[in-house]
Amino acid sequence: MSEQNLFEAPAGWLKSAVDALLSDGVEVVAPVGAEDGTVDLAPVSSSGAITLEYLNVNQPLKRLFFPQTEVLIEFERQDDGDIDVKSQSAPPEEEMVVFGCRPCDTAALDVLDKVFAWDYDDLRYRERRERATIVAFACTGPDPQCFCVPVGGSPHGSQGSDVLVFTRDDGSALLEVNTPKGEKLMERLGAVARPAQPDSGLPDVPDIHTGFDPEKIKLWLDDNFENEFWAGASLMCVGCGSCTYLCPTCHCFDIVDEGIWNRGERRRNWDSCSFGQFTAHASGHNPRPDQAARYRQRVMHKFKYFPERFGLVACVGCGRCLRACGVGQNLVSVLHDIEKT
Amino acid sequence: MKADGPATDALRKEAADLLSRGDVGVVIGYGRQDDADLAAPVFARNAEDADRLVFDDHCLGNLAVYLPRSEIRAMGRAGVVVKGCDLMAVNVLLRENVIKREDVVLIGTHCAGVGEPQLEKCSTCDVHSPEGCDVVVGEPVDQPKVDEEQRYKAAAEIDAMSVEERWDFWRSQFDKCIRCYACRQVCPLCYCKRCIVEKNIPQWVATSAHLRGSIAWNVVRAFHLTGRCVGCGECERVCPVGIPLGAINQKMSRHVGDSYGFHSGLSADQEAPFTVWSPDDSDEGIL
Amino acid sequence: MTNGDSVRGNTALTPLDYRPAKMRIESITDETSDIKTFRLTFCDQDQNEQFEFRAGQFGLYSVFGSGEATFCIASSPTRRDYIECSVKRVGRVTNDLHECNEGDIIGFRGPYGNWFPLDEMEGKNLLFVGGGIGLAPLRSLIWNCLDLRDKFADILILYGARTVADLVYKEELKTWRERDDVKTIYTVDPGGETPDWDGEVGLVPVVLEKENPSPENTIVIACGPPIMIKFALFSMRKLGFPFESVYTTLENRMKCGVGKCGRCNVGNRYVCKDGPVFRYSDLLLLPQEF
Amino acid sequence: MIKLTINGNEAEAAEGQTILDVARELSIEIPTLCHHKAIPPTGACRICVVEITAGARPGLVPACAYPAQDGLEIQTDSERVRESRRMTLQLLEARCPEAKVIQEMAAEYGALDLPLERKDEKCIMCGLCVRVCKEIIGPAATCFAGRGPEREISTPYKLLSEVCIGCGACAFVCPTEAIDPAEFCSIALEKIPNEFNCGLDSRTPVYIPFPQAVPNKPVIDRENCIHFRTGGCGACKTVCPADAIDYDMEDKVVEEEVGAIVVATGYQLMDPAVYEEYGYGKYPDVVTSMEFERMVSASGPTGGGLHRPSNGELPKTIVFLQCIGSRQETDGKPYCSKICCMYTAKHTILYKHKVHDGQAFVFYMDVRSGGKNYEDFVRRVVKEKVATYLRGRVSKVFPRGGKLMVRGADTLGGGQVEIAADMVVLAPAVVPSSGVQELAQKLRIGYDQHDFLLEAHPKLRPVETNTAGVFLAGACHSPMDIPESVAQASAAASKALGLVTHERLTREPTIAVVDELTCNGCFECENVCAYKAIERKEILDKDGVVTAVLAHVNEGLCQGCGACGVTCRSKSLEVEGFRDLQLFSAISAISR
Amino acid sequence: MSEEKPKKDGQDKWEPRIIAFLCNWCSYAGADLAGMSRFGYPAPIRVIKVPCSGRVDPLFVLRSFEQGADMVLVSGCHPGDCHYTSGNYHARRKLLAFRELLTFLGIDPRRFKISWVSAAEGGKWSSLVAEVTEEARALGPYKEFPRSVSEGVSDEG
Ligand SMILES: Cc1cc2nc3c(=O)[nH]c(=O)nc-3n(C[C@H](O)[C@H](O)[C@H](O)COP(=O)(O)OP(=O)(O)OC[C@H]3O[C@@H](n4cnc5c(N)ncnc54)[C@H](O)[C@@H]3O)c2cc1C
Ligand SMILES: Cc1cc2nc3c(=O)[nH]c(=O)nc-3n(C[C@H](O)[C@H](O)[C@H](O)COP(=O)(O)OP(=O)(O)OC[C@H]3O[C@@H](n4cnc5c(N)ncnc54)[C@H](O)[C@@H]3O)c2cc1C
Ligand code: SF4
Ligand code: SF4
Ligand code: SF4
Ligand code: SF4
Ligand code: SF4
Ligand code: SF4
Repeated sequence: MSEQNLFEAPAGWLKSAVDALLSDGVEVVAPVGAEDGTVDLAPVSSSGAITLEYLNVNQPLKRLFFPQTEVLIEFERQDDGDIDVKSQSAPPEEEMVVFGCRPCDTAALDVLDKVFAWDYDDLRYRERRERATIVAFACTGPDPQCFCVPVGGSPHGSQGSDVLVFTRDDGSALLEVNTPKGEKLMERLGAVARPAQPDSGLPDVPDIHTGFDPEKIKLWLDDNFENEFWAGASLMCVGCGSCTYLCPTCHCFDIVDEGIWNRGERRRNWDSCSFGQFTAHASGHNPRPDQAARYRQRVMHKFKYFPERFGLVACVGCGRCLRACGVGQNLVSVLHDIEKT
Repeated sequence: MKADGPATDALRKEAADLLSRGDVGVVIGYGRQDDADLAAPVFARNAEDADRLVFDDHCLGNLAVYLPRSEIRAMGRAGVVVKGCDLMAVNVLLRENVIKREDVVLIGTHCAGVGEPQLEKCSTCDVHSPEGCDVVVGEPVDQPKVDEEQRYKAAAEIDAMSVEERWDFWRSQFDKCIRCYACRQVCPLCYCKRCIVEKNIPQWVATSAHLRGSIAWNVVRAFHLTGRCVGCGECERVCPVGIPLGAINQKMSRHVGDSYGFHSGLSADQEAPFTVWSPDDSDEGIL
Repeated sequence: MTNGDSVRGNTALTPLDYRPAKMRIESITDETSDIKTFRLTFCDQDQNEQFEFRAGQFGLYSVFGSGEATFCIASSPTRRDYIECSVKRVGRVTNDLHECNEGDIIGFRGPYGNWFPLDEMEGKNLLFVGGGIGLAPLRSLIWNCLDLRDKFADILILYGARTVADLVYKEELKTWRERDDVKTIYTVDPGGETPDWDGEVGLVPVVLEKENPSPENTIVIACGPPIMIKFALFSMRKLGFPFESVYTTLENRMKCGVGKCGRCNVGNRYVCKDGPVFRYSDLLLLPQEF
Repeated sequence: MIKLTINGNEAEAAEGQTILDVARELSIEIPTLCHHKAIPPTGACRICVVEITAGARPGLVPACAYPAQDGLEIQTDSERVRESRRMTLQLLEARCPEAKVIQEMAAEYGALDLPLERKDEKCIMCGLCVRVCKEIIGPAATCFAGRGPEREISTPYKLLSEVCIGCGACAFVCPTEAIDPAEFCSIALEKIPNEFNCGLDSRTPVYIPFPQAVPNKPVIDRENCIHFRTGGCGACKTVCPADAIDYDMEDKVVEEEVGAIVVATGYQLMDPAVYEEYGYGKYPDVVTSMEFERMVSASGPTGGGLHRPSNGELPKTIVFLQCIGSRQETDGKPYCSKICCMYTAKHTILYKHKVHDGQAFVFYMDVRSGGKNYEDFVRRVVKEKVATYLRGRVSKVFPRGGKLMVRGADTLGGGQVEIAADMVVLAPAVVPSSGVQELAQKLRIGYDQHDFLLEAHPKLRPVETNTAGVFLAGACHSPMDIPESVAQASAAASKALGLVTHERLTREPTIAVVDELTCNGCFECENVCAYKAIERKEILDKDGVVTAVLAHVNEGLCQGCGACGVTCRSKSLEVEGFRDLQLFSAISAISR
Repeated sequence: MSEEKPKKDGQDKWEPRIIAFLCNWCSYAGADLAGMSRFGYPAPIRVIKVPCSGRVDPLFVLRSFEQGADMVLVSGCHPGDCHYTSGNYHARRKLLAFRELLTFLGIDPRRFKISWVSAAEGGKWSSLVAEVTEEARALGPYKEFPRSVSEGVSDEG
């Protein structure tokens, strides 16, 4: 990587950048507002659709690389009884630039990268990752549900992003380039941003008020697989998939076939460890028979199993699960409770 | 910290009494969590726990959803805090043999409406004071006259569109669905041991979160609640992608209301409209 | 933990795009009323020649349009011209597989997972304890060992099922019995016998204790319904077998087979990658979630 | 024990028995008039006199009042006795020429036609009525009034009685039918029409429903019973020697578990009054075939006598009208009632038996006489000129000069005909018994648009219904005559027996099955099953504790319609042969 | 779209796929009668026999659209005539409510027909089929509805 990793962009830089990329035939994904006030990442065809008014995008970044449903293979039965099997077509050649995700979501890509490349390299995931350049926007105003710091992140964390953007109040921005991909992008955007003075200071990192110690929590988890605590902590959980589906690191999936009489496709769909049928066997036996076991799995997986296996906590503190849970289950309170015991 | 609602003290006392007398093994009520807008459920197992209970306008959830759960049943008789609207769900659970009346103690709350701003359903609520509970706490609330039309407003707005417009509208809505089934899990009436979407012989509903699967899912959910939905609005409230599920429920409630004079949840011994028939049912639209 | 850690599985299939190889059903054998054994060959001759696996590994078999399901490879790695799997009819895929005819084409991904520690077993006495369809993974290993018979000391096969009708691989049971280099004990649960049943009557653990095999220099490989395994292990403890020399397999539900779909884990171990073969002493250290 | 002889027969009597009691036990007939077993005897009318020939002072004594004594020898029919009775009867006959019993007795004893001045009365002044009212019923509504020849039975001051409860006991005990409480009771007393006789006569509130009733025992009609209406009376209880009347008995709902049900609720006739042109209900001489049937029946209200209801005269000309409401698409029943042609032919014959010189006409549309020997029967009626058959419809029946004019078309003879008839008999359409819809719904069996019950298959399963175990017999299925009803009944009975005598049921394999792993026990399916085939099954754990109550399909009842499975949200119920997977496959295959 | 491809047998006219669920006792018999009486009815109708209209799960309608139907018809016995006494009454409630729901969601109600045809109404059946087929032709292929498999590309959510 070259020395120069900080760039300065004037107000309106985003519009110019997006327009430039679009005219180059690059697919641009950026935050777009919906009628109900939520903001989500979506492909845009002009810079006009982009909004900057959001704490974080509603749905996690993961779905760009690990979509909620995707075709794995297609098959068709031939008249002679043979079956024609095709792999999923590769993603488009053209590049994709993603603007606007937050540092917590990009940090989550580390978790996904680990899983999808573990031993067997998930081809489609890798292809999608490779074609994407990620331009994250540093957090300016985290809310009380955000807790990236205790899990090793920061509102200014650059983990997982190719470029990290610090937007100033006047609309101008500092762009921090973190990867060769980011460099390439900056080259391409040449006119939009100029190299910044090394001393053009970054804004202050906003405070995150929530704190806990994942190490301590892991120590407790190590000894407390069997504990009354889980039954109590999970009582209110109704076992939906909101928290897992919105979680940027959750990656469980299901594989199903769909089709008509002679043709069909095999799909990969998001799945959730919260669901009662997730691990159920044909005999009726279920290794995780109740919500307590399932909720325990969620916490254990993030704060014990994953760190043991891959060396990092599988939670980036985005706070989505806290916000999304319809019944008020609060991961942080649960962690605090664990810490206290 | 928000101020406790006026019913809170009475509620705590009743719950503590029930628990200390051993009348119930658990009282399911609302508690407060930091500054959250939502009062999360509290499962009080003893008299001290009862002090965690509150009742105020943050008590959005419908706690009837917990009654069928085996974990709760295992605790013995369950006391449950119900607003008038929640009680309607309890009635359906009773009718459908999911719970037995003697296994629950209904702690009703007079409720002037919840939510900030107040939930839409509360503005058309005609059960501010629950009837048929074992205990009722709080100050009785005036029951304003309810405008029937207002109750079905969300559905009426969509009904006013053309078929094509409706299709566009719903397609864009269902496209958002991530199939998290929060709408199902939070619905007190979606208590199936195995939901139809989990049945794979045959696969009734494609589990994929594509438009086809999500249409099927939302159609199934709405249809399975037709004639049963009590309009508690929980599904719409929890949908993480903001699909206006309430409008669909309203539409179907209105249909069974207009066609069969049926309004779900009014009592535990109504016969569900899809289990009975009349020779006089309309033949309109049949060739 | 297990040998699976030291010797990685056949990773020839990376990178992974979930596309199965096509296999043709060569023959179908009815084992019991709800179990059939399928003999399969790759449609692509090259794959037939290249394909290698080890006893204990599994694959994901698919009926196109119906889905994928996990079965162990029930044939021996020493028989290179086909693979076999035995399938119990329980759900969507297994139903549809049972509906298939000879000549039909199905999909296969694999082999996945770890295998039985053949090296460790060399020179030792082998005790196979099987119940019901649990004989399927054992069968692969049994034939494997029989084909390399001189490498092992005494071999004892103890196999039980609920009733005579529930015994699988009936022809092979006979073949094994007729061999004089293997000892076999077959048993059915009390009440499950027929008039001409000449085997034992009694639950596997009971018969095991009665037989009282010596733990000396012996490796036990046990597969079967969880409840049988549980009691068989009790008996083994009684008989003095160290848990380090007992192996079994787990069958947690899985979708991908390659450690991504997230449902087969037992603690931080993945049945699809760290298993399905587990040393019993290792299993005891894991959360009991299987 | 008292020993005595009656007419030479030795008899034993208990203390307190009268000679009459003993004689009746021996089946020795002694006529009585003023005696009623419920009322202490007085021996007033002296009809029951018998002669004591030995054992006491010889002479005539009233048998009803004279106690049985040891050693008595009695003659009940000696010349002396007959003479005495004759004299008594002569007087009574002269006084009460209207009383039928007296007339008959007088005839028997040769006491008729004596040159005595006759009064126009029925009452023999026995006073039974007065006594029953006072001594048994209680109100004492009646009394003797006047003296000597003026003496009569009346109410005090001859006013309408306020105390009379209208029980009719007086009329009941009166030997000569001389008293009618309706004449003096202040309560308006209505005759209770005898349903069995189509209301052509009346009956008492306690009555045997019809001659062949099974069991042949009386019933009390609570609605009309005085006891149930006023709490008084109790006459029947007092008089019943078997003490069988128990007013505290309640109607009971009897629940029986049965393996089969045969429905044989039959038919009724449509009310012909809806066709004003025939004048039924307006002119008394227009009757239905059923009424006619009762009139000519020996056990009927007229004892078999055929009279014009309007004036009691013999109907010399009678017209039978067929197809009243049958085979009428527009304002009647479109079907043929099937039995009318044959019973009308029978009626014409019966008519001819009663009125030898009478003339019978039959207006018909077609004569439908399919059936063994049926055509011969009708041929005979026509050939032997029992009746004149006119093909055509009657447009109007109207009175003229004491006759009923029947105007109709004779389509074969051509032209209008008009017959001056004394009586007109209508053959109304046969319709199912009322209430059959309710019954069918209860039994979950089908019925057609006319409410006739539906068989499972017209050719192959004619007496079975779609509900297993329910069978049909007789006219509830469709109009049919007795032989056909009996044939069906036999078939139904053997089907039913076939069902209940087997250890195992055979059934169609296409029935619903429940997946107990997923059934929620909501029992929405139970409600929709038209056959009540869904049962509640308790699932027990190994300690016998009920852990769940789940749906279970009664394989014998399920008909495989599939309504339950559609209603079941969790898809825990499927019909074999029409499983969801099968239908999905069909949809998929057919959509290519 | 596959629907618009010329049919294999050389006809190049697009024909709608109409899936009809007929109850065994009335409508199927009626259709049978139509056949026997040589009333004849247009070919695009594809019949699935069910015991009773009450057996038709409303979700079959959706399934049929998913599998490629351009129109779905459910036909049963006239009210009062049900072989199972009340199956058609149940069907009437459920199917009409279902149509109400589909309509509300913008799923074209003209593509979902319900009819009563008795065993005797061979004539009614054939004219009804002619009528709805004509309507289905006029409506054209049901492109809007997401099918289980579309030609080539899959519809990703
Ligand atoms: C390593 C391994 C080896 C196995 N070997 C064999 C074998 O040799 N022979 C054999 O007959 N079976 C074997 N199984 C079990 C087999 O995978 C399941 O029975 C099969 O996947 C069911 O698929 P289905 O589509 O028919 O069932 P589905 O229709 O998908 O499901 C029916 C029921 O089975 C449950 N189920 C789904 N997948 C599994 C699963 N993987 N394990 C347990 N329950 C499941 C579901 O929760 C559901 O309740 C093995 C499983 C594992 C993990
Ligand atoms: C005027 C006339 C003359 C006839 N003459 C002849 C003749 O000569 N020869 C001949 O073969 N046929 C004759 N018939 C026809 C004959 O009456 C019928 O064929 C026969 O009565 C049919 O018998 P059934 O047992 O089916 O019905 P029914 O005789 O009608 O008996 C039905 C019984 O069911 C009872 N019932 C009805 N509803 C219920 C209920 N809900 N619960 C319990 N009980 C109920 C009724 O009270 C009745 O007792 C004549 C008919 C008429 C009208
Ligand atoms: S924690 Fe909340 S969001 Fe997550 S599964 Fe439970 S109820 Fe659903
Ligand atoms: S567990 Fe919750 S806070 Fe952590 S990354 Fe997932 S959604 Fe965000
Ligand atoms: S809650 Fe919303 S997103 Fe989740 S399944 Fe229901 S409708 Fe879809
Ligand atoms: S959607 Fe239907 S099947 Fe699923 S849980 Fe709700 S009611 Fe049950
Ligand atoms: S409707 Fe379904 S879930 Fe309910 S009782 Fe019947 S079978 Fe069980
Ligand atoms: S299929 Fe279901 S509804 Fe129909 S008869 Fe059988 S149990 Fe009853």
